[in-house]
Amino acid sequence: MLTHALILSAALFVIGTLGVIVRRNAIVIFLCIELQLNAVNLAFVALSRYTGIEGQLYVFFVMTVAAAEAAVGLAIIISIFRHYETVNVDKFNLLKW
Amino acid sequence: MTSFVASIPGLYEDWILHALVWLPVAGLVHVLTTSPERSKVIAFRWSGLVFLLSLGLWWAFDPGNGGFAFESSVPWIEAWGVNYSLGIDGISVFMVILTTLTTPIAILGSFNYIRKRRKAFYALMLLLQMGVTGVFLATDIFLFYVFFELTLVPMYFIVGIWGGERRIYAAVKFFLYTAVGSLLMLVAILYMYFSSGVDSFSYEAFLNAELTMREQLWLFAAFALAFGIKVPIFPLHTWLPDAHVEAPTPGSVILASLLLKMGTYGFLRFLLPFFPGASQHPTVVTVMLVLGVAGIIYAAWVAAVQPDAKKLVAYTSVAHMGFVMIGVFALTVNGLQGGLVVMISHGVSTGALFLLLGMMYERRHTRLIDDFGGIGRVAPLFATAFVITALASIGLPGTSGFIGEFLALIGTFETHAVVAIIAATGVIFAAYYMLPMVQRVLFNELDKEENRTFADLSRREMWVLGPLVALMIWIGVQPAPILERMEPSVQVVLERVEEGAMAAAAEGAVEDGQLADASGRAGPPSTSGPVDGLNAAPATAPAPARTTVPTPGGED
Amino acid sequence: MVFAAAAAAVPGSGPLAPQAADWEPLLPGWIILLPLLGFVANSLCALLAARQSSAAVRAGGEWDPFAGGKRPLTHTLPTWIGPGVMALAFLLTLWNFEGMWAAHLDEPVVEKFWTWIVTSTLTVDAAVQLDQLSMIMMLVVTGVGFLIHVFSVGYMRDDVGYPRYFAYLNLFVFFMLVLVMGAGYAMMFIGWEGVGLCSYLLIGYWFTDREKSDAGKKAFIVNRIGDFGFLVAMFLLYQAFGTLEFAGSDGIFANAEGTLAAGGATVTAITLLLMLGAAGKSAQVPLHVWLPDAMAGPTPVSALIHAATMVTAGVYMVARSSFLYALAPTSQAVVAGIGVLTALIAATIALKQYDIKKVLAYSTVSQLGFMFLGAGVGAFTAAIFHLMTHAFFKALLFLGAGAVIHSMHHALHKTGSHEDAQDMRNMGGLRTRMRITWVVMWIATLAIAGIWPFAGFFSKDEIIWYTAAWAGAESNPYGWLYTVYWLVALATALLTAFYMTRLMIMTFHGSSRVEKGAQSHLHEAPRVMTVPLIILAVLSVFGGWVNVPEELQASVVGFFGTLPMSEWLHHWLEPVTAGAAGVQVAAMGDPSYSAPLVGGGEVMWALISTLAAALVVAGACRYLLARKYVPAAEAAAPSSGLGRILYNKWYFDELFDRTVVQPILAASRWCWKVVDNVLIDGFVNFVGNFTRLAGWIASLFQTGQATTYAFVLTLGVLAILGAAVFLQ
Amino acid sequence: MSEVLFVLFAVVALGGAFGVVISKSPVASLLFMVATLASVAGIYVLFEAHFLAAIQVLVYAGAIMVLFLFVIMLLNLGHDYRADLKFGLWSLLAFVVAGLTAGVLAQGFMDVADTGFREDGAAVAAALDEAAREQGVAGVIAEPLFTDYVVAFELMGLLLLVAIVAAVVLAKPRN
Repeated sequence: MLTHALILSAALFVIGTLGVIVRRNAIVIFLCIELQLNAVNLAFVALSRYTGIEGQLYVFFVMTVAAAEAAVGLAIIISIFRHYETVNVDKFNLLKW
Repeated sequence: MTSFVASIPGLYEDWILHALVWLPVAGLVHVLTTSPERSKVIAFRWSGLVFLLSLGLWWAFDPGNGGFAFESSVPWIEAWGVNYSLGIDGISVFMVILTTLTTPIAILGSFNYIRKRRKAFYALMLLLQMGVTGVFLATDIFLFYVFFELTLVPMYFIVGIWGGERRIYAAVKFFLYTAVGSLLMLVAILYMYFSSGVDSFSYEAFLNAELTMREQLWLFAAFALAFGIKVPIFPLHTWLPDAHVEAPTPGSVILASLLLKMGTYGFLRFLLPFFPGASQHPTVVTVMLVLGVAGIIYAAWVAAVQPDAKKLVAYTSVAHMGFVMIGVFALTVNGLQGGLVVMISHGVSTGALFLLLGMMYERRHTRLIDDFGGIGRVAPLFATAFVITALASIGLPGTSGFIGEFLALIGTFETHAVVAIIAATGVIFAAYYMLPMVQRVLFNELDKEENRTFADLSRREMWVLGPLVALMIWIGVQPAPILERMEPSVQVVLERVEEGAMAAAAEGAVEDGQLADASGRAGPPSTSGPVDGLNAAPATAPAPARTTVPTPGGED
Repeated sequence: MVFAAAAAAVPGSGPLAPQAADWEPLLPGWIILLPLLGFVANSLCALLAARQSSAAVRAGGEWDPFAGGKRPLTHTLPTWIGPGVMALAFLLTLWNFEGMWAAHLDEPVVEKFWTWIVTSTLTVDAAVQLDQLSMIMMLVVTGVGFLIHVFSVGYMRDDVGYPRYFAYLNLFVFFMLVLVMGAGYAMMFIGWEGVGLCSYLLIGYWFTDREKSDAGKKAFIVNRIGDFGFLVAMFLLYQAFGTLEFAGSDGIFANAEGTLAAGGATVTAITLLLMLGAAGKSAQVPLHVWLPDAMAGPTPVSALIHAATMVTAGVYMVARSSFLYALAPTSQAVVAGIGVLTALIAATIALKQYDIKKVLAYSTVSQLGFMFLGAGVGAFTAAIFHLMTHAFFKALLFLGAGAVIHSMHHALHKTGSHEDAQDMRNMGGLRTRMRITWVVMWIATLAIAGIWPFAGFFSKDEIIWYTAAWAGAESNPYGWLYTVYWLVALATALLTAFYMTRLMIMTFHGSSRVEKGAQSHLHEAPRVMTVPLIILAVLSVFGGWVNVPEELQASVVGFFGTLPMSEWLHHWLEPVTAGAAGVQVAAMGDPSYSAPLVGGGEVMWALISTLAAALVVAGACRYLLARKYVPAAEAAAPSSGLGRILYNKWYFDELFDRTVVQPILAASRWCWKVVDNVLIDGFVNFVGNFTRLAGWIASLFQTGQATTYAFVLTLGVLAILGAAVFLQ
Repeated sequence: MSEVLFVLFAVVALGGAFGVVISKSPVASLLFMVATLASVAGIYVLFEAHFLAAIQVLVYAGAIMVLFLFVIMLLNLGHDYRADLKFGLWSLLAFVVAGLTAGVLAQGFMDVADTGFREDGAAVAAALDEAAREQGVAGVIAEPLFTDYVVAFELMGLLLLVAIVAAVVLAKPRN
């Protein structure tokens, strides 16, 4: 079952990655990032059965970070939306030089 | 005074070196916490205090056998064998005193020049002092490197913030030029640390690093590039004129008096003792001597046609440093001592020249020589100081410049006569670049109305220049106390080079074949050149063996 | 220097040579120190005066220190300090001279003050050496120097920079004394460059005049070319001997013969390099170009520095190194050759000069050439003898010219004329106005022309005679060359008589060409100026009587022994020159004591030369008095032929400008504009710009689209993961 | 039983994930996401991570997703049905890269799974179960969290605080 769980984790991660790359809606991109985090969490949990409780601890930490990230990220999206009236990431290209 | 200082040896020598490094930092904090108006006075007082403390070294320091004195060491990064260790010997003691003397004078000289962001400026000056002092005192390579790089930062900002019109270009050029060199040196240091059986960064440990001839040559090249840029040796000098021209007066003073000395000091302190085999390698010696001579002549020529007085003086620095380089690579007592005296003398006289040019700039807001003329009529004291300084700079006997150049040349002549003869033409070209400037600034008709109101030296400016002028003449008249103090340490360096060369020769004999293919470019078989010379000279007589002993019956 | 005096006062710290224990020099340090103290005191006055002057200039005016008929203290003190220290130094020198004479010194006395330079292989002491040679030089320097200081009091009286002038003059004497008293080449070099510095300062004394300060700069730079030779010679000496001291058992002279092979490459190189130094300092061809320009300085300076003392330093140095020169016959031939060539060239140029000081300058160059001829043929005593007599009569000539110029200047100033006060074409007929000057100048002229019984006759004749005598020495390898030298020297001596007579005629005789209005203002110089002239005139007459060979004394020249003449100088210098003479005799054999080609002894040739000179003077008087000169403003420059070449000084300046100065300047500019700015900085900036370009190209990948970044990030992750998984 | 449940959860999770990426409507994506999270929580339970499963449902599926929903509603994006998938070369590249990543990851996990650390896996699992029995499912995690990892834990608290402040500052309207 470990192998299957890891495969599942890999699959979820790749789907999340794909989402991040092909979507334009910033909120959906965020969701995909959460998806990636979850994929990693799954691997942690699966492996913790064989290595010890630390795996679950890391999942705990990752969740915390995810929560913080979601809070700040969504705040940024709100802020950007106020400015540009859109959440389409293709419209933002100030992030250069 | 002597007895007084000697009566408290256990005290003075324990704290003095640390005080010299850290008191400027205390001053820095003080400057940052005071008002901009007060900052210059505070900075001057702190650096003056450091200078007064350092004076004790003159009496307390006993050259002894030439090794380090007042040594102390505290573990810093134990895992890597890095220590915070300071020490002083006959080579560094004068560099340190030069540092502690020049800094307060430069600060005093900047009172009117620096008008914006004064707190930051004086804080950086003190930081610079701390870095330079550290460079001269560190006996741990890691620590040395930290200080060496530390000096870059304040100088970068001093040029970049308070400089002239092209300050950004000059600052970046200065920073990148020197950083390139010192990064290579870092690589070389790390190589030595990791692959030659050295277990700490201490100077002693590095001295005992076991290096093959080929390694020595590569490491020598890396170190030489770092220090050579700093010196600067022709053709690595082009950052210097730009940095000098753009830097504010005190920056130029520190740059010329101290930062350049870090390069030549590095040659003496690290390059020669660490890589004795490479230092004796005929190709290496030839290259270094040729570059030194080229610097002397070339820089003198270029200096002579500069319209900008500051640039002119900047090029003269290159010429002077050429004398140091030939003196050092002559590998004779006279040459090394002469090089050291040139370093001191150049610090004093060129520092004073930059201060004088700064005073001209403060009054007229121009550095072009053609904008002056006839200044001697309106500013006699200024003219007097200017002439004396210029004469010291061109090495008139009776001034400090002569002692250094004479010894450096005579030392070079002992081993490389042709080089010394070509370099001696430098005395002609020195007059060729300096006198026209003196004439065009001080003499000739007072034909520009603006110059008519050129103010003579103020009392503060007299205090700035007075000590330097006195020092130029004092060293020129009475150099023996200085020469005697530096001699043992110079001998140590020389002995080290000669021993190392013999070791390299022995090793070369063993792995001659292996070396021949290993470093074909550098040509190790030719190491036999200096080695033969050494074997011919009796190993019992340490250094003076190089003087030709007069043999009755003629030698022709 | 205070220590110097203290050290001198401590018994036992002084003489090193055991033979001289019976003679303690009296305060030799003070002889040097006094002018230095004078310099310090005068410079203080000078700075105080300059502060006032500069304040006035800043306010837009000029400072007149003599306003209201009162001299400020800064302008009265130097009157006493300047000549005062010289008088004291002269008296001290006299005292020591007397002591040395009485002691019959064999070995030089060396007084060490402190250790100057010391390393494990080289020690140079700050020490002075007192021997017969340095004593003669000290007497000349302090004695003639004192007279010129006194003269200056009158000459420079109305100059604003009066204290500065005396400061420089005292400093000069200080360095000159260091030069002649220094106990080794290094000490000598201090004085050597020091007098060069003072010469620079004094030539450019009126520094606001561009031409004058140019002349000072030129003098310094040309001198430095010579100094380069001196330096390298010192290196060679150090390498050969391990020391730079003259005297003592380790000194150079005691070991010269043992260490250096006679005629060897080393000693030849050393002596030729020293000669390069001497040529620079003593204005020998081709480095003579600075001396005529040096006339830009005040005239007493020309008398002291550019006639009597500094320019003779080269001769002194060659005489001091006589041991070395005796070992190098080739160098001697070169020295003599340069000397005689210089004498001839300078004499020919002097024929066509109109500036009174320029004529004297070239005459100085020419006489220096004679001295080098003397030194070159091994007649070191004769060279020093000529140096001494030349100091008398040339100082007199310059000071006399100074008096003339002073008078002319005042007269022209009164009328507001801008005529050249130094151009002889503007003079003429001055004898009626300046009786004393006229008489003493004639005395000096006869002396320099070599007319019996004036000083120059004896000294110049001795040099020429020695040239002839050595030309005939049995094994002189350069005998034929010496013969040529002798002939040229004879011809030059006659030229000297001619151009000096020309100077006198143009200046003092004929009808006056001075502006009509100014004529009545011409007057004799004040007594402070004429008294030194008279003293020097006396010396110019009798100064030559101290070194007359016995043969001449007994002949008609010495009125068959009735005149108070002696060969004193020769005997006096014997301890210094005997060694060299011995070496020379050993190498070349005895001199022949008869002239080459035609034969004849010393007495005969002495009579021939003085008669010939007298004939030239007389002929020149007749010829030149008949000529009509026109004032400078109306005269045209010689347009063609030899006259033009001579008028333009053989085009030496132009030649050097084209072949040395301009090429170096061009090379300097090329180094700066091309090598530094284009090649080196071009490379440096290329590295910088290349980095920027690369950065700019890389920045094109920065689209600003977060998605792209995520994609590239993924690629990176993929690469790392792939590496981790597949490349274990 | 557990295998069946695993397959069930896995299918739902994968389907949900695809739904997140493909849905036109953000709200739909969000709901798919909730489904995925829930199934992952189920898998957690299968791996005896009961506490994390609970947190996953409570915090993730509950709180965070609701926060997302709030933002979607706040910005009125709920009926934003414009196609927002990228197509063409770009998505082709994305698929290639994603596929490659998947392959590499799978290979990597296979390698990990083959390294043989599963031998003592049973012992570890048994120890975990034992600890869970003794300390309770929360206690197993809480114990190291407040002992060995207390610094990290505190830092987490700090991070959340900073995030809250940052969110407030960022989201607050200017002026």
